[in-house]
Amino acid sequence: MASRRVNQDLPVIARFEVRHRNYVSPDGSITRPLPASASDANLLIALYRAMVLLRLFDKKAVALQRTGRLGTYAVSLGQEAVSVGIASAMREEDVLLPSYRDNGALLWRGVKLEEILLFWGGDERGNRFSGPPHDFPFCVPVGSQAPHAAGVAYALKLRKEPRVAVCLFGDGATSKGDVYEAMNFAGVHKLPVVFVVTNNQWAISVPLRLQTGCETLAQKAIAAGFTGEQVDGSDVVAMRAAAEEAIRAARDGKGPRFIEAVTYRLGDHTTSDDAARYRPAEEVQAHWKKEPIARLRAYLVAQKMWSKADEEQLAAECHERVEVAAERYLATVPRLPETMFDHLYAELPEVYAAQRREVAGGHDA
Amino acid sequence: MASRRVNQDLPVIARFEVRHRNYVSPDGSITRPLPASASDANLLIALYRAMVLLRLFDKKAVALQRTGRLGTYAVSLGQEAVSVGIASAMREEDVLLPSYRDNGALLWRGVKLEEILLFWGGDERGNRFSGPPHDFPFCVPVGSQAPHAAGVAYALKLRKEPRVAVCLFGDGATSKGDVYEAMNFAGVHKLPVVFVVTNNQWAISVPLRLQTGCETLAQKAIAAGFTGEQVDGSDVVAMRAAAEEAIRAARDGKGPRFIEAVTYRLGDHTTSDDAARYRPAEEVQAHWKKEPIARLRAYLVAQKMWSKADEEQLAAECHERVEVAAERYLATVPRLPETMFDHLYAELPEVYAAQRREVAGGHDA
Amino acid sequence: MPEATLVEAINLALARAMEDDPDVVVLGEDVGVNGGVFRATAGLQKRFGPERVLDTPLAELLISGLCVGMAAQGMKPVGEIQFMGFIYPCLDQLVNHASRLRNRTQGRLTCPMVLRTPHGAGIRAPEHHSESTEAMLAHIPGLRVVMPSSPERAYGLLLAAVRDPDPVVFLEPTRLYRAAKGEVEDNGEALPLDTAFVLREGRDLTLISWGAMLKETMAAAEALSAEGIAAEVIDLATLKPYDEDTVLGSVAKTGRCVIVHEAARTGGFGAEIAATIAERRLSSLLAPVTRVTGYDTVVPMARLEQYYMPSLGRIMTAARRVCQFS
Amino acid sequence: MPEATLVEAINLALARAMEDDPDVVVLGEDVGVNGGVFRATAGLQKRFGPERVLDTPLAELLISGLCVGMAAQGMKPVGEIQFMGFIYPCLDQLVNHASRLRNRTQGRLTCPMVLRTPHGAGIRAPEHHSESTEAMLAHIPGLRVVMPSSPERAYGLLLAAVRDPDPVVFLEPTRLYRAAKGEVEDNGEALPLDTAFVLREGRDLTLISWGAMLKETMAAAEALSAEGIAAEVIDLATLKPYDEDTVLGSVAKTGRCVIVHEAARTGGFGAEIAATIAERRLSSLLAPVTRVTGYDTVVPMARLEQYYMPSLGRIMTAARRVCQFS
Ligand SMILES: Cc1ncc(C[n+]2csc(CCOP(=O)(O)OP(=O)(O)O)c2C)c(N)n1
Ligand SMILES: Cc1ncc(C[n+]2csc(CCOP(=O)(O)OP(=O)(O)O)c2C)c(N)n1
Ligand SMILES: [Mg+2]
Ligand SMILES: [Mg+2]
Repeated sequence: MASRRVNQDLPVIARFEVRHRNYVSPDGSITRPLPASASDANLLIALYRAMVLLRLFDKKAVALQRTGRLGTYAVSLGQEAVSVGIASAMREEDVLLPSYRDNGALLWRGVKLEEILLFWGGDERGNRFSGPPHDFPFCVPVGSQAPHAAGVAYALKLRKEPRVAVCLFGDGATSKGDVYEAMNFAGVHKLPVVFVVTNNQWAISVPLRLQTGCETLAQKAIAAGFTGEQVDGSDVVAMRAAAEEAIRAARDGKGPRFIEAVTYRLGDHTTSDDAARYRPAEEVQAHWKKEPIARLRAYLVAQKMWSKADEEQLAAECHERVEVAAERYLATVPRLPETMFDHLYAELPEVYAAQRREVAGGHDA
Repeated sequence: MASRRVNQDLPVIARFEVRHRNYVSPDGSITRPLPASASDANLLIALYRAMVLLRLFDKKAVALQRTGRLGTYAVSLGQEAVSVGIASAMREEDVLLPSYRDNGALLWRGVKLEEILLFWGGDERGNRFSGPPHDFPFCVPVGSQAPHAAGVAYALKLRKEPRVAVCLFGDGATSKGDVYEAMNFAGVHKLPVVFVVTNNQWAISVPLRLQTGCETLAQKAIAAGFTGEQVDGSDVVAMRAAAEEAIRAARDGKGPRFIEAVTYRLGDHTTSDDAARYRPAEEVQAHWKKEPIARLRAYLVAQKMWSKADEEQLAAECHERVEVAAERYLATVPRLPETMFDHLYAELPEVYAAQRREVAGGHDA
Repeated sequence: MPEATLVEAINLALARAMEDDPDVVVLGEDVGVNGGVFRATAGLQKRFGPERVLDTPLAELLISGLCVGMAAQGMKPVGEIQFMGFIYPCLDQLVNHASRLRNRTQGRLTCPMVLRTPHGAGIRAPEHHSESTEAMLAHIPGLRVVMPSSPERAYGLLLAAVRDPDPVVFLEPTRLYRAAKGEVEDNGEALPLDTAFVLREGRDLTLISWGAMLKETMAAAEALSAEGIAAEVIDLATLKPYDEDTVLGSVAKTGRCVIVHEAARTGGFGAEIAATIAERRLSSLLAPVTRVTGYDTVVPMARLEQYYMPSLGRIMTAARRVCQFS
Repeated sequence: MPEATLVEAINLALARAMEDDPDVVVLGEDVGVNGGVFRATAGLQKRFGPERVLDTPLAELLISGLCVGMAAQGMKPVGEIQFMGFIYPCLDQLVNHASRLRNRTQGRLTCPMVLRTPHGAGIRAPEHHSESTEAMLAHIPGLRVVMPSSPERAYGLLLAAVRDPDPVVFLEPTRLYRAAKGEVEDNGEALPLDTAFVLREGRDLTLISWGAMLKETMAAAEALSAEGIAAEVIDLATLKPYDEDTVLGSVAKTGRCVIVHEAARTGGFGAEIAATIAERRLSSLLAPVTRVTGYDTVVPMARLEQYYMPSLGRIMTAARRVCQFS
């Protein structure tokens, strides 16, 4: 166990600890008494379905990218339990601030598959999505959404609305001052916000040990004056329970929480990346044994909540949804070029109107 | 005692603690066995002299400012023990990265009084000082020197030089991402750097409780993966001992350390500030009882290391030094205006040379 | 009408905006009990409470990022950056988020925030307290950049900035905070955010400036008139978007133009104006468009800063040269 | 001479600089084992070790601040920012420290660092990956800003940047990383950091550009020559300081000038050049100096980015108009 002790003779004035949460082990067996939410079979099945859909969707997106019909894309392979588990514990009126890899959360919250494709296909309309209208779009500049989450939470608190901001980012993001500043502020005002780090061990090619000297990422919350917990991020039951608890505490005015979800990125960083260049196949192989979908399936099957037939039906359903979404995406007519000026300001200042006209006039240029 | 425990049933995977260091109590009595350095009477007297000089110098600087002969100035009143104690534990070849209020450290390291006046008098030549040539100048953008300290320490480590970077900043600075990013990096590479926060309870008018929700600032180091210690920053014996230990550890390759020096800013933030606007006189009064100079004097007198005569002689000496420095400062002829282009680049590009000529030609403009 | 200094006018506008709209919040370092290091927010916390007038931790990136988050949820945050030299940590939030939130979500989320900061040198302040890098901001699409030069305009433009549905950086000429006095009626009336102010009409020469440099520019116009030169003086006031029509109209009339700004010359916003005039009114020009600016060096500290800033003498020299050109 | 792409030329220059000088270190995100997301640092870690080729945590402010600290102690750090859209957190360090460390310490401490970053749109990358905000940087006194447009110039200019005793921001045209190929001799020879390159001589019209837009600009010159117009093409290459003499000399000869850049028009660096020409060569001008630029809006994502960037067609239209002007 990690611990730092020096000057044993000086009096201790503060103590901190980090706890770890896991319920379902990689083989589907139970490691400790299950949380209340796990007794809801419908919920478990919904979580399972969401993860399966996400994985299939990712596959399709990569296929589209490989055939030149989609831009750079980031899959969730291996870490589906994190964003699905977190989103499942949110209410519609809560506010999601996702990172670029949090498709799972967006889908759970009602964003359409084709909208996500539109975004990664290079069309801003993908951000004007069917999810909750107050949710934030994917954030690409790593960690820069964390201060927004603090601002959202401050607004919610000021207006005395019982809503919670939920901010997701990666292990790499924990190195950004943005995240630290936001968490520190949330700590000052006991804001209704939950920060979640998807610790998938890698930031592109940079391994966690070069990202920080910390034993856990959960302990980063200590510097912000609140509680951090480490969760088995490949155990969706644990993710759901941790999220539920943290979001409830935040909603009840108990202040912010930090969740470190320890998982693994089984795929390349994005379609532009080749992870084989920097990490050994054995490491990836080893982590395949812990991945969240097989794990939950093993549990569900053991509990007789899920059958082979269910699986086949789900696969067919997901396939259908994904194919339909891809078709809709591919059929979406590009915006007119001059619309690049739309929504720049509430009203385009006259001084830029000529530029808009130039674009409009030069469609064939 | 601060502590954060939730989910008592989950296993603990990491524990941390913060310790506190103090030897000499406000009345000069001893609270615990003294460190080795305190047996060196010459050292204690040197520390005392440095603090007295600093206080007198500050007074003179404020007088100069009030009479329009100096710019904005930040006194160290009440917190002299921090920068003096820290600097006293450094070697000449170590690298100091001070904040704008760390006059005490600069003076200890050989910067001349008149050079400090020159800087606050608005003349860049004050930064080309007689202290160690590798030391950094005062840093005004709060916290922005911390990444430099990490960079310096990385260079020292890479070159295998047994030198240490020492970076000073205020409690306000701990809210800046700059400081966090730098500390996190130092933690990754176990760099030879010591970060010191002078926690004087206030960042201009912002009290510590609005700066952070943390119980201690020392715990900020936990997020960077190394040890933080809280020190009574008005006890110069404790400051010196903590600094010695931390610098030695850093020099010995044991990685970075973080010192929280808890003290109090008895004066206004700067000569532009009026602290009476935002904090009660009683609070200030209460802290006068703990201030570092009276405290060390009480100890020295009790130990018969210091007499009234010594005190009088020191006062006269300091007065003389300060007056001479002020005269030298006031006698310094301003730079020629066109020198504003000197040292902009190693060699001024021809394209800007005309501007320099314009300034040179328009001295009376 | 009561007299107010520029900083008092700012204070009036903030109070009025907060009074009118409960969504307006003020945040920054020392804006609360202390009322801001320049007293721009004096009294606001007492009046509107510590939740709406919030002392933030010392973190500029945070201040700007909080504004984006609050604004996206429909509040109207007014952040303060204590000096322009500390605005750079906000640039990521300004460029990558505030200025494009509306565009990248196609109107779904918007960012009605204001970031105020003192601008410019001339108050003998320490290092890094004398910045005038408005040109960096004026290059960012989706942002508005505004700089008043009198108490009335400070009042009206700040009200407009707060009410504007898009992000505005509001630069306040430090040198004028107390030096500029004028009648300000606290009538809640905003000024337009895309219209330059013609402070003085003239047919011989157009002088264009903004912020504190208007002081020397107006003095130059006065002195020129004694020499028989009638200078038109334009206070650009809004740099992004800026009022091309007024600028081009004036130059079409006078054929001669001097632009005055405190920022370093290279890449200063004067370049944009000069380039536009040269592009759109070349045939009207009777003399080269001339820039009188701060120099391409670091703003020196107090002892030399007066030599850095455009002086009345430098403006006069340029104006005479432009007028004599043929 | 061997052929190299632009990104290979960068790699050669880095290796050469590290070979020549043990004080040169390379740092950034993914620059180590991975060799950089564009492979600019491929093989360097293997060759020079993980201490001199350092994968930093994901923190751009940190990267720039580390460079300042290292440089002040006499090292020659070369930091990489993965895309220009992520350079904004570095601005505080660039403006407040790197660019003025020498000046504010009157030569006692210096800052010989390089910050490299891919520049510009056109590779169908995600949001925030298409920035071209070089004008912000070129406004900062004490900094150098350099942008090559061919493999040879990338090699020679990067070597010069690393050897230069002052901070240099080195912008690499992403669109040309692999598209631009040319002969590069790895001879360790640096190019000057204040000299523009005349890529093509002509007497009818001066075309000025930098970085990736040189591609369309050269194509335009070619096409114009078929129409009987001899265009001189200048690759500015160093934006700060820039080579006024070559620019002014060319315009004095041709009397007509079109400036092409990818960045948004307002406050783009083209404004500075146009303003300078208008100020210093007004009487040589036979037509308005015209800018062909990106638009004053957020660079759109992949589906529309081609309409944002100056096209050959837009350059031709502007060039013809300028040539026909009288
Ligand atoms: C501020 C910033 N710097 C660099 C990048 C380029 N980049 C994109 S993703 C990434 C790694 C992110 O790692 P992590 O935070 O662990 O998230 P993950 O990709 O593993 O989900 C980098 C460096 C970026 N998007 N934003
Ligand atoms: C980045 C930055 N923001 C704001 C300021 C203005 N300012 C100067 S000192 C100060 C308070 C600093 O407080 P602290 O860090 O506690 O140091 P202290 O003054 O108490 O020594 C502020 C806000 C600054 N210098 N730098
Ligand atoms: Mg990761
Ligand atoms: Mg303080």
